[in-house]
Amino acid sequence: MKQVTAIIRPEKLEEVKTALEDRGYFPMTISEVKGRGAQKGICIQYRGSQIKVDTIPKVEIYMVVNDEDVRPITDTIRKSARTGKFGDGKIFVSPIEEVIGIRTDE
Amino acid sequence: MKQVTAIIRPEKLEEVKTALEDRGYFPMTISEVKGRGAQKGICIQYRGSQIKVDTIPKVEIYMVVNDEDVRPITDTIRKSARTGKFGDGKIFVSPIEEVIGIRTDE
Amino acid sequence: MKQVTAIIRPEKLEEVKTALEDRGYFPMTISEVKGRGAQKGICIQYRGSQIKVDTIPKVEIYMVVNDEDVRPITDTIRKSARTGKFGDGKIFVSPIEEVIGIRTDE
Amino acid sequence: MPISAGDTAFIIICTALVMLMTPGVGLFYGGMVRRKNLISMIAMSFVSFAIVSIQWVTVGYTLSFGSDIAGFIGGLDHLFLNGVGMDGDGIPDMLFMVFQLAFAGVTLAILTSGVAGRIKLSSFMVLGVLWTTLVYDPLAHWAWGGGWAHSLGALDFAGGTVVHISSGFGALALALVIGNRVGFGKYSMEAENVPITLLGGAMLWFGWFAFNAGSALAADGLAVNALVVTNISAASGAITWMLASWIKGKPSSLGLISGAVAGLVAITPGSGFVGPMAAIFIGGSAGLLCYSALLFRVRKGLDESLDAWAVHGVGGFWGAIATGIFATAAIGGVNGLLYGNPGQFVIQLVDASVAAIYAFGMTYILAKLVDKIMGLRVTEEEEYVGLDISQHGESTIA
Amino acid sequence: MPISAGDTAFIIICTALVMLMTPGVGLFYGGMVRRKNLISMIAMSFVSFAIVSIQWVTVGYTLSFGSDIAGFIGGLDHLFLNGVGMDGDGIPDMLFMVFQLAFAGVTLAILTSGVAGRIKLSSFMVLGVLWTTLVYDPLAHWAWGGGWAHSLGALDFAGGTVVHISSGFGALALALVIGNRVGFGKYSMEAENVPITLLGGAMLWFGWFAFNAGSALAADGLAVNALVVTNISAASGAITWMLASWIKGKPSSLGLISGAVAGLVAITPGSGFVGPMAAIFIGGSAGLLCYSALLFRVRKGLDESLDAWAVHGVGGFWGAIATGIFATAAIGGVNGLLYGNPGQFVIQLVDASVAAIYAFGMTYILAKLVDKIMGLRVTEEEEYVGLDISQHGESTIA
Amino acid sequence: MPISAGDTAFIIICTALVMLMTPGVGLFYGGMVRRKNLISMIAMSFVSFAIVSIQWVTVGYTLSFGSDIAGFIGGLDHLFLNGVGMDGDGIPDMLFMVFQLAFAGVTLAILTSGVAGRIKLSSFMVLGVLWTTLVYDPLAHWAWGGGWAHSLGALDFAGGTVVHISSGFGALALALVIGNRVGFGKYSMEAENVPITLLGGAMLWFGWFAFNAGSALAADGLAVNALVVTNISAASGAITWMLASWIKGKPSSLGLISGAVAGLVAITPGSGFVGPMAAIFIGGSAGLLCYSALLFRVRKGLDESLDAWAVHGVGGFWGAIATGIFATAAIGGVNGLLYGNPGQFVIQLVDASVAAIYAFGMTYILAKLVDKIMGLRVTEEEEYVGLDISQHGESTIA
Ligand SMILES: Nc1ncnc2c1ncn2[C@@H]1O[C@H](COP(=O)(O)OP(=O)(O)O)[C@@H](O)[C@H]1O
Ligand SMILES: Nc1ncnc2c1ncn2[C@@H]1O[C@H](COP(=O)(O)OP(=O)(O)O)[C@@H](O)[C@H]1O
Ligand SMILES: Nc1ncnc2c1ncn2[C@@H]1O[C@H](COP(=O)(O)OP(=O)(O)O)[C@@H](O)[C@H]1O
Repeated sequence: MKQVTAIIRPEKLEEVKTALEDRGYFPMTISEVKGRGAQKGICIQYRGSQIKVDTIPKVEIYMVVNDEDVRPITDTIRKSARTGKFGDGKIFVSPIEEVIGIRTDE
Repeated sequence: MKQVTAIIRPEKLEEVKTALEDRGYFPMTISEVKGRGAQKGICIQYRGSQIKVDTIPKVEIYMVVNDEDVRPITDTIRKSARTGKFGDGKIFVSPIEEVIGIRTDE
Repeated sequence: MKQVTAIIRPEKLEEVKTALEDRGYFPMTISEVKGRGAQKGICIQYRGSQIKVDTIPKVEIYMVVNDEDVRPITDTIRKSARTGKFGDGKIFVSPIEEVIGIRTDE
Repeated sequence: MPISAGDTAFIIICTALVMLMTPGVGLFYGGMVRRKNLISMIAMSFVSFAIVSIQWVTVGYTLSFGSDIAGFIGGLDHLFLNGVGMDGDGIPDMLFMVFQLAFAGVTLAILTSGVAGRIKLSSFMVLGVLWTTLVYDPLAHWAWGGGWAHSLGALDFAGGTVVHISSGFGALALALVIGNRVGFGKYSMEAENVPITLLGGAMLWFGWFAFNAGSALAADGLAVNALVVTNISAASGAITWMLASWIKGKPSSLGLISGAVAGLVAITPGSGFVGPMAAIFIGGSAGLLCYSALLFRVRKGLDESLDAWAVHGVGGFWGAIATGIFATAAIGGVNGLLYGNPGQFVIQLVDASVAAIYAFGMTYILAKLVDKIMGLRVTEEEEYVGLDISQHGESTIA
Repeated sequence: MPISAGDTAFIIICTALVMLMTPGVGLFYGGMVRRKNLISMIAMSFVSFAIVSIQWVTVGYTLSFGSDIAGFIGGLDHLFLNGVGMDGDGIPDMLFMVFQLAFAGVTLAILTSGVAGRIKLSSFMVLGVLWTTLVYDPLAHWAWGGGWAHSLGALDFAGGTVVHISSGFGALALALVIGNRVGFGKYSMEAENVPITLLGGAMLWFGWFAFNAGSALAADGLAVNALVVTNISAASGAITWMLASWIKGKPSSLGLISGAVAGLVAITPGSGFVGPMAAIFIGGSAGLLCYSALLFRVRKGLDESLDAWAVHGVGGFWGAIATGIFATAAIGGVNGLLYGNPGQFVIQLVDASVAAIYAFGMTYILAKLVDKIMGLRVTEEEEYVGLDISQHGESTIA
Repeated sequence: MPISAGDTAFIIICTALVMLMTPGVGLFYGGMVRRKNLISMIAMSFVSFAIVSIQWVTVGYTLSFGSDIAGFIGGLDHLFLNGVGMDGDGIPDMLFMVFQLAFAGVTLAILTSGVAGRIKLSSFMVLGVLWTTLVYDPLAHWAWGGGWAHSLGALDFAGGTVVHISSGFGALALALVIGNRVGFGKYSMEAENVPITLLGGAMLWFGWFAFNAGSALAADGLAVNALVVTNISAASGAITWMLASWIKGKPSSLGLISGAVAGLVAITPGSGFVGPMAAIFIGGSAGLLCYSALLFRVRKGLDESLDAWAVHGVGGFWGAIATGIFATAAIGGVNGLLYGNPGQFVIQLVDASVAAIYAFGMTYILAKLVDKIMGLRVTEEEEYVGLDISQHGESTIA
């Protein structure tokens, strides 16, 4: 199985959740993070010279899914999370070796 | 080594921590997350028709451990975190390639 | 690619960020966590007998990077995050199979 | 007596300060519940204040302060504020009315704590109207509107019986009817936002000055006495509860602020009757007593969730009795046990007991009734996700 | 009339309470924006209060209350508080001055909501000084300083027109000039810290008692009437807005508190003229009306971000008219439509309309001007990272 | 003079408002420390208020206001409030007592900032009792109880010396004895909850109106003057500090609110003696001066953690001197340097200097003493996990 982790704009969370829901992907874990991207986060021109680089609030979503679901999920996230502006975020795919339910016995 | 990540009910955190402690497993990292599970989170019947699906607060614990500790740890978590009700949570096991201590030189 | 995850002292975050910046490593995701380490977190001697073990605030940073960048990054983090005292933290390295940008098409 | 600008200024401002206690109660309790019910606790305090505000100016005031019917309830002569005007005796009648409104509002807000995290908003609103009308209003009439307790000579300067015994024992009944929270006793339900509770506690301490001092209805020496003993009792209760909890573990700030509230509750009925040194004792013992009541409640496995019973019920009861012990004619014109008037002690005991029984019994009946008709409690799923989402469609970030 | 200690005590304390409304506005709005702008919203309320404090004691007071020039503006006779002394008529002149200062401060703070999350701090400071001087001060003069509205007999007891129509319609103009937030309508910008908004709302409700009652400038029956109707209207508005939003979904606590504010706004101009039962109606309809205005605003895709227009603008307008309907000579000496004086209704309509048009138009011009000279809006990048970081170099944890 | 209802109303309410400053201090400082010490900071403000409340009604009041002994301390005639009654001169004696109690409480709360995040709760409680008794009480006696400073003619209207110099220089001594926080200067210890600090700051600004205006002990023109100059000075300080920090980087909201507090501190001693235009200057220069003091403190590598010294110590000192410069007989009956009375300036300088030296020296001795006997500082491990957990067994979520 795979873990799909997406860092998105906080404002896009509802849209992404709904888009995933519509395609039948429900389970997910969400957390609030801060981040900066390849553009060194955001550069704010300050008083001509000073450049302030800082991290800004993001939302991290991750979903542990079957291998074949990775592609449709990443596609859905990309479509629903995109604004075309800097800071749209990233998706990472990593391996999961086992998933265990706590309530049910496996 | 492996990373064991468990998503549990916030109310069960103390119990899980104590159960792990009792078995000698101390190191862990905890964060607050929100999530929804396979049951599409929780469905609240609202005014007959409307169905509200939303994410609810969870606690995520992860522990990076030796391979042989994975089983006892997941067993301990499952026992201590279970209520038998929906929303008890999930455990994910993923690979870790290296662990480096910051204080000590390796 | 690899994910380098570091758990550090909150007070060291600025220093670590700056040190990474100076070496050209910008993208990262930061979250607030709580944790306890191998020393069973911190033991507070309380009224002679009672021993309180608890988790304390930490900051988690993770960076998804090319394999060859893992070493310089972990070295940088270790140097900038170290105080030599208990609780300096840990770094974990785990595999990432794919990275997808949301804004750009791949 | 014509309208006095000084007294009127005083009671107008006191009204505002007492009003602030209602959201104060919301924050105080909000910090003690799990985050998923934080908004709900605060919102219920506002809902309480809003519905009581309308109830009071339509029927509540006249039921409490209308001409006495059989010592039990007020008549309907002031229905819709009929005959309540801008003139009066020292202060405008209308001002007395609105000052009393603020008391009724905060009392209902205290009651919400017994059902934290599991009551349906709609049912609470119905119950709230009924409760204020059938529990609060009669009690207010008994003590202050010319009812039997008043005739008997029972002393309740600022509402130890009317406000605190009523809400404390009411919350107990309510908790029994609605039942424990799912998982109560099995897993931790610790306070998740202590700073908010401390802020709410600060608002309570602040507003209580107006609550007690304003009950003199004039800016005079009696009001000042009330102010002084109120603060002393709060401080004393804060210290004893903190020290007692220190012996058992750490001196939590929750203990400190709960002790302060216990001290404030306990001095309320006697604040116009007892002196400063008695207040040290009354508050200090309230801290210990209410803390013991809390431990007792926990041992019994009863989820009277935020200890309105232990703090307001027990504290109010102790305060009523303490008034009968420490009252001194030099301050409020009546002596208590210590000053050679054991009769007052008996009167206080009777008054407090009847009030406690009535509040408990009537609340029990009303809660059962509402439960039968529309269901008091949310579904297990709604409780699980929390009242913020399930009742208000809102949530606190993170 | 010599200085009255009672009245002076009253207005001093009222001034403090009204002052607290300014940070109250900051918290109220701060909870409604995304976390990255939370500090900015609160800070702007403090900045508003600070700059208006200085503006008022130098030029603002005299422009508002100096001797009348053509019904439009006050003369410069009180420049730098010249001639404003420690004596006066019932209360010291200086006290009237500072009580009015608190009104001017909170008004500017309300205005910030229209440009939440996208205004440059420096430009806001410049705009703030201009706006207070050229919008607020004239309106205050018209209504209270002997200007044309005053001469016409328009009634505005505590600032429905001066404070609420001005800031509500001003915010609308400002929002039009500065434009919608990036992504507005495309993604959710929901309130991220409801408890803070509720706390701010509590501070507003609390301070409003002083705002309206204090406007009697004496601790008398009229002040008490204002106090009573203020609370009733707030409660009524809270209930109707909550119920209306319940029909459409969940009864959010934001709806509850917004309704309370709507009720508070609507009763403001009439609080010294209408009675308690009228207040139930005025507040209740304000809840429904302002909620509809909000829905209308959203449908139009207009990012008047935190609904100063819907709540303060529309609520203030309704309040002005309602005063013309429900005013009764028994309370404030003037009758309205219902009591056989349709002329008053017309006057109110004229006054409110002119104020709305002036506030909108003048704010529009000033905003355009500042925009031309120094740019009103932050860069897109600054907006994206949030004003906390980009304007203040600070951020809220987590 | 009989009891005046107006004055009594005024001072009762002022007492409540000043009391609210103590938790205000707790929140103000709580937001500035790392989250792990947030609860501790707020809790220490409540602890301060609680222990001072008891200390004051037993021994503190009489040490401050008992009959003078050698110009240094009050006699024990009012031990346990003996002879402090419900009547008095304008206001009840008891009211003066409790108004002063609120001052003593908030002063100790300010002192906690110097040892933020590293003091043992138990040691703080012991130190607190000693400090109030041996530092605060004498200083209050000197200035207001008939002590030498009073005889000398030193002016301190509302406690610039008694409250601010004492706590500011005391905090400095305390910080020197307890030492820097672990890691101070090596890693960032930035404010982690700016909104809480702003809320606390709002409570301070609000309460300060009562602090200064109430110090007139009557609702009269003098109180109004104090109210007006207080607000002006706060606004002016907020603006200058903000602008100064703007030049060096971003105009932080912390700078804004710190500047406001600096302005409030600086106007405190002169609020009954100087006029509005002087207040613009006094507050404005306080903003710059205190900000410089802060930068100086940081450069020196001294962990006087939350700048009580820079803001209250330096601000209070400047305020004392400024009173000697700008006082005008037209307001408070005494002229300062500018009005041709250089002697007053010298007196102010002497008074402030002696107070600063005494507060610093005596605090140093007391801190050393407590440190020797029971240890002032928590262990390094306790400091590392934070005082919330280690001292109170509580923590803020997330
Ligand atoms: N290599 C990476 N490792 C960890 N997190 C990353 C990485 N790249 C991006 N992120 C996360 O994704 C967020 C958005 O990335 P991106 O769209 O590149 O940001 P930006 O445009 O703000 O620089 C970042 O704020 C960060 O949290
Ligand atoms: N496939 C998954 N990927 C990521 N997170 C998951 C997944 N399944 C469950 N979770 C997390 O575990 C929590 C509990 O899961 P589960 O017990 O299935 O929840 P529920 O009963 O609430 O639907 C979820 O709220 C979510 O945070
Ligand atoms: N094996 C592990 N698994 C997960 N998290 C860990 C592990 N070891 C350490 N951590 C995290 O790193 C933090 C610091 O670890 P360490 O320096 O060993 O802590 P301490 O000295 O406080 O015991 C812990 O608080 C925890 O969050």
